Order: sequence, then structure tokens, then C-alpha cells
Amino acid sequence: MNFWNDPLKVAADWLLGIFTGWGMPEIAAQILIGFLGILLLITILMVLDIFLVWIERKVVSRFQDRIGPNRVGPFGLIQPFADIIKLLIKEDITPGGADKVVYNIAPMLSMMSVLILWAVVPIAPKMLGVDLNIGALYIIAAGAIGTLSIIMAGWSSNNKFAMIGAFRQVAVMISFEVPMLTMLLIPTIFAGSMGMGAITEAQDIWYVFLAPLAALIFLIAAIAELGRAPFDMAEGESELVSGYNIEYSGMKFGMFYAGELLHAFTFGGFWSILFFGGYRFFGLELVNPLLAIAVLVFKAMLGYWIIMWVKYTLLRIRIDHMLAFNWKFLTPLAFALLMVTAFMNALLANTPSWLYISGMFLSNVILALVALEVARSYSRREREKVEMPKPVVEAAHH
Amino acid sequence: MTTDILIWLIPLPPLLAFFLIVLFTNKSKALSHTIAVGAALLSWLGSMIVFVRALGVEHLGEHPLGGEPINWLPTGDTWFKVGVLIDPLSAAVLFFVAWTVLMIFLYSVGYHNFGQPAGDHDHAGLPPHGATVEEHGHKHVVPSVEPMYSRFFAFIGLFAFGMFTLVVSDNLLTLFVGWEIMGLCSYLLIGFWYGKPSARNAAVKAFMTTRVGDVFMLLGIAYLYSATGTLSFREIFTEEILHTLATIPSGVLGLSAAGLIGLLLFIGTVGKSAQFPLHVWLPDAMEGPTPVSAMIHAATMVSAGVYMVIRMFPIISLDEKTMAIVAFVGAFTALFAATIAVAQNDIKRVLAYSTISQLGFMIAALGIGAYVAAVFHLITHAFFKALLFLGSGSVIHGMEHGVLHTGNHKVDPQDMFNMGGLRKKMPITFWTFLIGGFALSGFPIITAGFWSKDEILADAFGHGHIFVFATLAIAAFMTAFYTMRQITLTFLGEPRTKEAEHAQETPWTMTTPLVILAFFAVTYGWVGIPEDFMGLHLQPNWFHEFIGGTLMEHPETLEFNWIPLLTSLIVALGGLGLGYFVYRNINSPAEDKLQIGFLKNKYYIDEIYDYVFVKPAIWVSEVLVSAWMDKGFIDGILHIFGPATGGLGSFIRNKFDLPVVNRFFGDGTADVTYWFGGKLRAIQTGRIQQYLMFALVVFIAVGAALYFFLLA
Amino acid sequence: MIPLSWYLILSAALFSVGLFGVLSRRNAVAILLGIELMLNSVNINLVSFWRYGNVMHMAGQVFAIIVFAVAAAEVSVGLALVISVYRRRNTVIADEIDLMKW
Amino acid sequence: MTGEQITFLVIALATLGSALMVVTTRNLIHAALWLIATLFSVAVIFALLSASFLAVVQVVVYIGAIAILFIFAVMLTRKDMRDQSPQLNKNWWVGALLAVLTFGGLYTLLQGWSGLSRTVADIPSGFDAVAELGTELTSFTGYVLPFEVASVLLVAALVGAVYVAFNPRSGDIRK
Repeated sequence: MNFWNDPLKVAADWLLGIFTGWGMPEIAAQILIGFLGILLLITILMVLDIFLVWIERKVVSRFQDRIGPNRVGPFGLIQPFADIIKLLIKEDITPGGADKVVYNIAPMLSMMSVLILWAVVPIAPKMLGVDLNIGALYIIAAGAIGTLSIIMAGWSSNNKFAMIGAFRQVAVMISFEVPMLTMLLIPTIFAGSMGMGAITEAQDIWYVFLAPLAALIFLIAAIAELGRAPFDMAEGESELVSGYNIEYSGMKFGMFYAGELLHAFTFGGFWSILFFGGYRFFGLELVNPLLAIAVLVFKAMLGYWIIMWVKYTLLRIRIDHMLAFNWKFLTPLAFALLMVTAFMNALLANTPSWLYISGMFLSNVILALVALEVARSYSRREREKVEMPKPVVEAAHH
Repeated sequence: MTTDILIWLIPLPPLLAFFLIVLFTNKSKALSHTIAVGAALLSWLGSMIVFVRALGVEHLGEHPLGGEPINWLPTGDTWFKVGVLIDPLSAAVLFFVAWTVLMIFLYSVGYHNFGQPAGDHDHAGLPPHGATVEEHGHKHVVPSVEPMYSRFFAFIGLFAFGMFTLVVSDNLLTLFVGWEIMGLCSYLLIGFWYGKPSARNAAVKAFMTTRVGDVFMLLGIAYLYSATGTLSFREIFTEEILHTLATIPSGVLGLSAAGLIGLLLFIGTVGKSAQFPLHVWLPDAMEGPTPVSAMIHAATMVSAGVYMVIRMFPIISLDEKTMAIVAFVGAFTALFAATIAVAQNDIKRVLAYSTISQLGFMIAALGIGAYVAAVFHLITHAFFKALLFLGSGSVIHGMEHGVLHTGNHKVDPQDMFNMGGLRKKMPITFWTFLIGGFALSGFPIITAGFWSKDEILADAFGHGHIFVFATLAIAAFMTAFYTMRQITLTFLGEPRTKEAEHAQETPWTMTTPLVILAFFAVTYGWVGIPEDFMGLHLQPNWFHEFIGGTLMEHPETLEFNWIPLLTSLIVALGGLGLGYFVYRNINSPAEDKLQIGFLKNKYYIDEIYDYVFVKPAIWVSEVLVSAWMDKGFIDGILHIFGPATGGLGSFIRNKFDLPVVNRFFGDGTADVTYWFGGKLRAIQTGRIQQYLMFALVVFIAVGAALYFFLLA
Repeated sequence: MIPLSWYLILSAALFSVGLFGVLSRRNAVAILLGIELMLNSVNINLVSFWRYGNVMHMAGQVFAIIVFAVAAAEVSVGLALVISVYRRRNTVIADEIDLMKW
Repeated sequence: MTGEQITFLVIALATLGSALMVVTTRNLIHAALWLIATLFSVAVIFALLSASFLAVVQVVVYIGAIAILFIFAVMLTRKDMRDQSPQLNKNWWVGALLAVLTFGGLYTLLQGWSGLSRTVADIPSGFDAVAELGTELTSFTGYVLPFEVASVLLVAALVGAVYVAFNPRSGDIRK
């Protein structure tokens, strides 16, 4: 078998030959190879993470009309390594009164919640960690662990800012999980499976064309899950001085930071998998698995870039506005969209595909317009309420 | 979409519109009428597509559209099936229903003054009284929008649903459902201005009167079902079932089963289509808004009655006696109503009686076996009567404008003697009304009414029903006469009141339907020109061929005869001429020689009914049952029981209840419970965990005991 | 292969631990924690019966899902009650909430 | 003893151990965190039982929502969180005894049950438990009614919880 056609398989077979040659039972060898695979994936991700720091800094500086890191190495490429060294040699502080065990577990969980997501990411045809048939739910489950890490960090730091930040962030994450989960169900409806691989394989036409509104809602919910601007009240530098990770220093902070960046990239990836065909690009993925991986990384980067674009363009939203936005607008809209999609799916079943696609697309657009109109009239009413002159109260003189 | 599915969908939009308006959009007038008119438009579109496709089918009568019926109600081992059916008859009916419904919906927008300000003192349940607006510094009164605007559109939406359902049904039961929906809607719409006592009474009267007919009709349906086991038209109108029905005797009046069924169903039509003696509700129904009058009393509901009886023609025609009754009732009603119409002064009442009269024509035509002529007249009449009613509504609307202008609310805008000279003020209304009136009178050659009426007369003459022929001819003469009377009084001459001087043409939403309907009132007659008319050899009579295909055997084409043609020419032109010459100089009711009390009061039919039915019913309920039976007899007996049981009760109370039950059982139990409670309250600690512990201890103990002693 | 009894015994043990929590903890929130343990033990039972019974018959899993829903409802209302009580009476100790005693 | 059994025993031990910590630990936040550990172990047990959907739902619902809610509640009733007085009431030994008795009773009942020796049912190839579950939950011949009732219950609980927990001092709920 040609190595370049299926490098992982070839490598695994080669290793299996070596291990069994050492007299290892085959089952143990398989498990060992599985662990090695996981290790490889994680290592690649962590290395990628390092470059994500550089990318993020470069992009933000362009948004802010700066150049960004440019001193260490060509284009400042070595800068993230310098950052890592700095973080590693910093003093590792544990605040007094902190709950030590919980305090130390939290950053690990934060990183872990991101890394385990990659178990279900199909990086190339037939190349994914586990083809869970409940992949979509798995994403939410991993998000739950992320939530947990934040509340643990916030509580164990014994700091009011950290606590408030954690409270806010957890409230936001739990709330936005609802529309997110709902939107995950829409590719599920189209593909007939929750498995990430099946969803990718089913996208002969990218789902963004079938459900543009769903893609948008998913992106908004994902940004909220990430806790990035405009939904970054957990950190809220200007009010909470970094929120739940305020007390963390050194590499523990580094893990939160790296976790956040990788999380953003990962959600860019999921966005592309769910709505932009994942590793598929007009048959390019069939040529070579490495090309497929390249396609996926490119799309994920694009998603990541959009998330960054949003982050560095918009201002922070107040927490109550944000929760109200979720519960009163996004969640009902998501439910309505789910119902409409399910209904249209049943209605347009067995129709020609152009009718199916245009029907889905139109229903999405119409729903979006209606929702926008509702939101607009609501905000107009609210504005009028604010702008109305307050009734003049006669001063009481007694 | 296949035609069969499309037929199913035709009645749906108005129903959806009804629910949408009632549930969601009733706050917004514009949205409501958009939905309603849009729904009518959709139904119209569907109807037209179906109609065109139906025309393209060869031998439509033998292979009607509609596909397979679906299972609906389980009836024992079999299913009651419902379905849709488009054969030549329903296709033709669908055509005119769709057009008139759409026109009426559109007309209603203008009629209810959409776009005008809300009235100064308008209340829901009363007609709008006008609103004062200030323009260029001085105030003047303009028509105000109907307060219950959205509700009106919801109701007529439901009404249209009923009518479409009735037309596309393939069985008597769903037809009856549509029929009853229309009955309900006519109640709701006649009583639309429920603030007026007269409207309330008219609504109740219409509902009750048609109910009489409906009960008989339901009996007929039930009899038909028990006799044949089916209500589907496809199955009833087969040779063997018709033969069976014709041969079974019913045991009533010596009629065959077919005769009795036909008679019962015909009584339903008598109620719905306002034939004598159940015609009394229709003139009163003019209390509703004019589009309703047009809808109910011209285009749809009364037509539904005729449609049903035409549909049932194969059964009715099986029995000579029933046919004779049908012919008699029709001819009598035609003449009877025409004589009343002559003496009416209210513009809408004249039309109401003329509707009754024209329906009589159709029924009479059916009674003499002139199937195609009846259908033909049904359709032409629907067009020109809808036109006339909408035209009269336009006139009233214009007059109301004048009334608002002068502010003299004593002037009745519906009284023809208050009008005159409106042709200059309202030219479109005048010309269309004139076309409609001429069609009604049967103005020769150009109008649709001439062709259909002529066909009825020719059929009556050709089949030797001279009596019917004569009666209808006189009725036709009177029709032309009162029509011309109406036109003359309303439009010709000079304005008789200031209000008439200030009348104004109505907006485009009202005049457009008039023009379109006028087009049909003229042209629709041309599809049914007899082949050898006046001895010429024209195209074959398309309508005759098409509709005749519905029946299993084609009705034969009559040979042309000059006598009925001359008769209809004479009565039409003579009536019109006489009407013009008599009334061109009459300016007030006093000068009118025909204001005879007997006619004016509609032969005192209402009073007779009041005396014969209503008063005795009140007497029975109030005096006989209530005063004598209830209060006198039954209460008397009860008054004996009262003291007796009272005495027994007090005995038991004093000797048994108080000492034994209360003291011993009641207080004794309470004392014991109290004592136990006092002892046991220590364990009510208010601590939930302890409760749970108690519960568990008992549970484990009892469970263990049961386990070891019973199971082990 | 794991015998069915292991699952059932684990479930029974978990149930008993939860019961102990419910009966013995002072804090009302902790009592609710115990209830969660008990509900989970029930779920273990349901799912293992599904696995060891007829797999095509999904009743066990369906019941487990309904238990999830009930647990979520119970926790939300229970914690709301606890917070409400705390706000009014400034305590969450179950023994101190004894207004309903004689 | 097979690897599967060893896995089970380890997980069971973790479950019970963390459950015991839930009911005995002094710090309520720790109790809630231990509860999460227990719930996670139960999720693993579900996975062992090939109920993958339930395993993930367990994580989503219990850890993602319920446990977090607990931590919130503990923090909102903070006065007692730092309360270092005993966390067990004075009748705790009765509770312990009853718990042991319950376990004993259940154990006895299980011993007497004939179905205890049942073996794992074969999962037919191509059997998709998730799809089957979905079909069962939404089909009229299945469990659509209980499912809908459960959703109504959830809505009722949501409304009830909001109403009960609403702070009357912070504003008027009817506004």
C-alpha cells in the first residue's frame, strides 16, 4: 500500500508488525498504537496551538493598524516560543485560601475539554478518532466539561472577581448551549445522522446553502461558548480584570489561554464541518488524505478568522442584554428554525434537489427576515420607552 | 400538481383565511382583507385551472375528475368515503362560484369603506355612521370604516369555504356539511350588525326557516343512505341503484322511495333557495351588509339549493308526482314572488323578491325535466343577480354619501322614491345596473338572461306543460315590469331629494366587480344559443352538450318553435316598456297605483305564520305547559311531598340523628381522634428527614415481614 | 463478561449511599445531591436491564431518559425552593425548616 | 477475570467512592464536585452497557446542567458553605443504619431473583440504538406520550422554578 494514500494506516500496520515482533500480544499492541495515535494528534494540536498564538497576534495587530510580532525570527514566528519560555519560568503562584486541588485541576480540565473535541473531528475521509454516532451531542458534552473547568477555576481562586467572572461565563455557556444544540440538530436532520463523519460525507451540497440561518446562529452560539468578544464578560478586562483566570500565572494561565485559542480554532473547524463540507472540496479530498487535511485546516482557519474578525470589531455586550438576547431571541429563533427545517424536510422529501435546496434556503431567509423584523420593532419600542420624556413629578415640600 | 389534488385544495384557502383572521390578524384591517381576498384569489385560480382542465376532458360526464375517494368514517365493516368530483355540472357551477366569490370579496373592501377614518360614534354591531374630518379648515362628514371589518372577512371566508366544499363534494354528506356551514354563516352575516334588533330577528328567522328545510333534507339523506348504503354521487347515479329506488314503494303518499327521497331533499332546497312556503326569510335577510345579500341571495347560498336539487335530478325525475310538485312549487313561487316585487319600494327588497321568483323559474324548469335549462338559468342568474345586488349596494353607498353630506339621517338611502337621476352621478353603476336589469328581464339577443329564460320557456312549451309555460310567461312579464320600474325610479328622471343630488360614484374596488360581472351577464348567454335558433343553422349548442353530459342519457335537443320565442320577446320588451312608461312620471309612493296593501305586505304570509305557528307555540309553552302543567299540576303534587318529607326529616333528626349519630358516632369519634392526635403529635417534628426515616422504618419492617412470612 | 448482578449490586449500593445522604445531611442542597445519586442508581438499573433483556425493546433507555427529565425538573424546582427559603429564613439547614411541625 | 470486568470494578469503585465522598465531605462545593465525579463514572458505566447516547446525555444533562446548578445553589446560599459545624445531623446513625438495611434488603431480594444469571443480549449487527431510541420516543406506537408529558413537566418546572426563586425585593414579577 502506498504510504501517501493512507499514511496512518500504513504507519499503524508497520508499528503493529514491530510490536508483535517484540512478543507483545496483539490486543495490547493495538491499544498501545491507539495511545500513540492520540499522543500524536495531541502533540500536533499543541504545536498548532503555538502558532495560533502567533496568528492571533498578527491578525489583531492588522485589525488595530499595527504590525504585530516582528522581532523574534522571520515575521516574528519565533515569538510564541519566547512567550512559552516566559510563561514557563514565571513563578507559579497559588493564592492563599485557594482550594489547591480544584485550583490545579481547573486549567487541565480547560485544556482537556478542547482536546477531547478532536476525538470526533473527521480530518480526512475515514480518518477520525471515533466515529461516534452521537458526535453532535459529544460536542456539547465536551463543552460541559469546559463549563466545569471555568466554575472550578472561579471558585477555587478565592477571589471575588474570579467568582463573578465564572458565574457570568457559566450562565452564558449554559444558556447558549441551548441554541447551539438546536442548531447541531439541523445538519443532523439533513444528514440523518449525528456522526461528524456521516455529516461530512452527506454534504454533497454544503449545508450553509440549505440553512444559512442555522450556520449564523451556530456561529453566534459558538462565540458565546468561547467567551470571546462581544461575549467576553467572563474575562471583562475592563471590569473584572481577566475574570475567572485572574489568579492564575505562569503555565496554568498559559493553558487557559492556549485552550481558548485552540477552542476558537476547533469551533472554526466544527463550523466548517457542519456547514461547509469539512474536508470536502470538489473531490479534492479523494486525491490524497493529506490534501483533505489541508482543506479542513484551511476552512477551520477561515472560521477562526471570522471569529477573530468579530472579536476585534465588536464591543462587549452587557450580561443581562446578552442573556435576554439568548433566551428571548436566539433560542426561540433556533426552535422555530428547527421546526421549520423539520417541517420543510418532511414536506420536500422526494422532490428534486433544486426544489429541496431552494425551499430550504428560502424558508431560512424568510424566517431570518421575520426574526429581524420582530427584533427591530421590539428595539424600536424599547428605544421609544427610553426616549420618552419622564413625567415631571411635582416636588413635594413637606 | 395533479388536477385531483388541486380540486381538494380549492376550498382550503378561505378556511385558512378564516382561521388566520380570527386568530391572528383581526387587529389589522389591511392584513385581514389581504388574506381574505388573497384566499379568494387562490381559490379562484384553482377553480379556473380545474375548469380549464375539465373542459379538456373528453366525455367528462362519464369520466369525472376527482380521483379516488378516501376513507373517512368507519361504518361497521366498511368505510364511509369522501372525495371530490368535478363533472360538467360542478365544473360549470365552480366557474360562476369562483368568479362571483372573488368579485364579492373585492367589492366588500370598498363597501366597508376601507381606508376611511374610524367613525365618531361607531360601535361594533352597528353600521358605520360616518366620521367627521377637518380639511382646509372646515369640517365635513365622510363615510367611516366598518368597526368589525376583519370579522366580516373572516365570516365570508368561512362562507366561501362552505360553498366550495359543497360544489366539489362527491357525496351528499360533505355537501350537507358545506350546506350547513353556509347556513351558519348566513346567520352570522345577516345578523352582522347585531346591534340592530331587525338584523337580529332576521338572522334568527333565516336560521330557523332554513332549519325546517334542512331537517327534511337530513331525513332524505338518511333515507337514501338506509335504502342504498351509500351517499356517493358516483355510486347513487348508476342504473341498478336508480332502478331499485324507483321500484321500492316508500309507503308514504303512494310515492316510490326515489320519489320520497327526492321530495325530502327538495324540501331542503325549498328552505335554502327560499321557495314558497319557506321564502319568508330571504327578504328579511336584506338586513345584512349588501355584499352578504349578493353572496347569499344571489351567487351562492340560494344557488346551492338549486344546485343540490339539480344534482339529485336523476332521483327526483324517477317519480312523476314529485316532479309535478317540484314544477308546481317552482312556477307558483315564480309568479307569487314577482307580484310582491312589484309593490316594494326598498331597492334591495325588490331584488330579493326577484331572486325568489327567478329561483322559482329554475325549480319549475327542473320540474318539467328541463335539466340543462335549469343549470343555464342558475348560472346566468348568478352572474346578473350578483351584479344587480352589488349595483344596488353601490347605489345605497352613493346615497349614504349624500345622506352624510346633508346630515339628514331621516332619509332612507334604500328607498327608491328617494332616488332618481342617479345615472349622471353614478355612471358606471348605472350602466352596469342597466345591463344586469336587462339580463334579468330577458332583453332579447344580447343579454344572458334572455337565452336562459327563453330556453326554459321553450322547454315548457315543447314538453307540453302549457300551464307552467303560461305562469312563467306572466312571471317573466312582471319581472321585466318591476325591473324597469326599479331602473326608472332609481336612475332616470331628476333627483327627488337633496341626498340623491349629492350621491357619488363609488371607489374602484366596488366598480371593478360590477364591470366584470356585467361582462359575464352579457356574454355568458352566448355559450348556450340553440343550434337552430330562428331557423338558422348555427354552431351546436355547446352548453347543452357539455352539461347534458352529466346525465347518463343526453336530454334531446328541442326543435325550434316560434311561439315561446315570440312570447319571451313580447313579455320582455312589453314589461320593460310598460315599466318605463308607467313610472317615468311617478315621484312618490302615493302616486304609485300598485302600492296595494295586499302585495305591499307580501300576502300577509309573515302574519299568517305568526298566527298559525308562532302564537300557538308561545301559547303551548307559556300557558299550557308552563302555567297549567308545570305550575298547576306537577308543582301541586310536589307541594304535597314537601311537608310530608319535612315532617319525616324532623322526626329522624330529633330521635335518631342528634342523639345517636352526632353524640355517639360523631363526637365520640372526634374525641378518640383528638386523644390519639394529642399523643401522636410528638412525632410530627416538621423535619422532613425524620419523616422519611419513619416511613423507611415502617417500609423496611413491613417489607421484611411480608417477605419472610409470606414468600419465604 | 460482566454478570448482571454486579450492575444491580452497584446500583443498590449507590442507592443506599444516596439514601444515607438524604437522611443524614443537614444541608438541604446536600439532600438534593443525595437524591441525584439515588436517581442515577435507578438509571443504572434501567439501562442494565435493557442491555441484559431484549435489546430491540428500548423501554429501559426510554425510561432512563424520562428519569433525566424528571431529575432536571426536580433539581430546578428543589434548588429554587432552597434558595427561596434561604432568602426568607436565612438558612438551608433542613432541620431548621420546621414550620410545619405541630 | 477479563479486562472488561476489571474495568467495571475500577469504575464501580470510583462510583461508590466518590458517592461516599458526596454524602460525607464537609465542604459542599467539594460534595458537588464529587457528585460530578460520580456522575461521570455512571456515564462510563452506561458506555460499558453500550448505551452511548445515554452516556453522552448523562454528561450533558447532569454535569453540564444539574451539577453546575448545584454549585450555583451552594454559592448562592453561601453562609452555610463556610459553616464549619457538622454537616451530618444528630440522627445520622439512624440514616446510616437504614441505608445499610436498605442495601441488605435489596441484596436479599436480588439473591432470590431468578433473572440474576441473565447474560448479555446480543446486539444485532446494523442495530442503531440511537436511531431506535429516537423512533421509539416519537412513534405513536412507542413512547411519544410519556415523552411529551416529560417535556410538559420540564416546562412546568422551568416556570415554577423561576417563580419560586424570584426575589420579590428586586422587583415586581408581574411587571
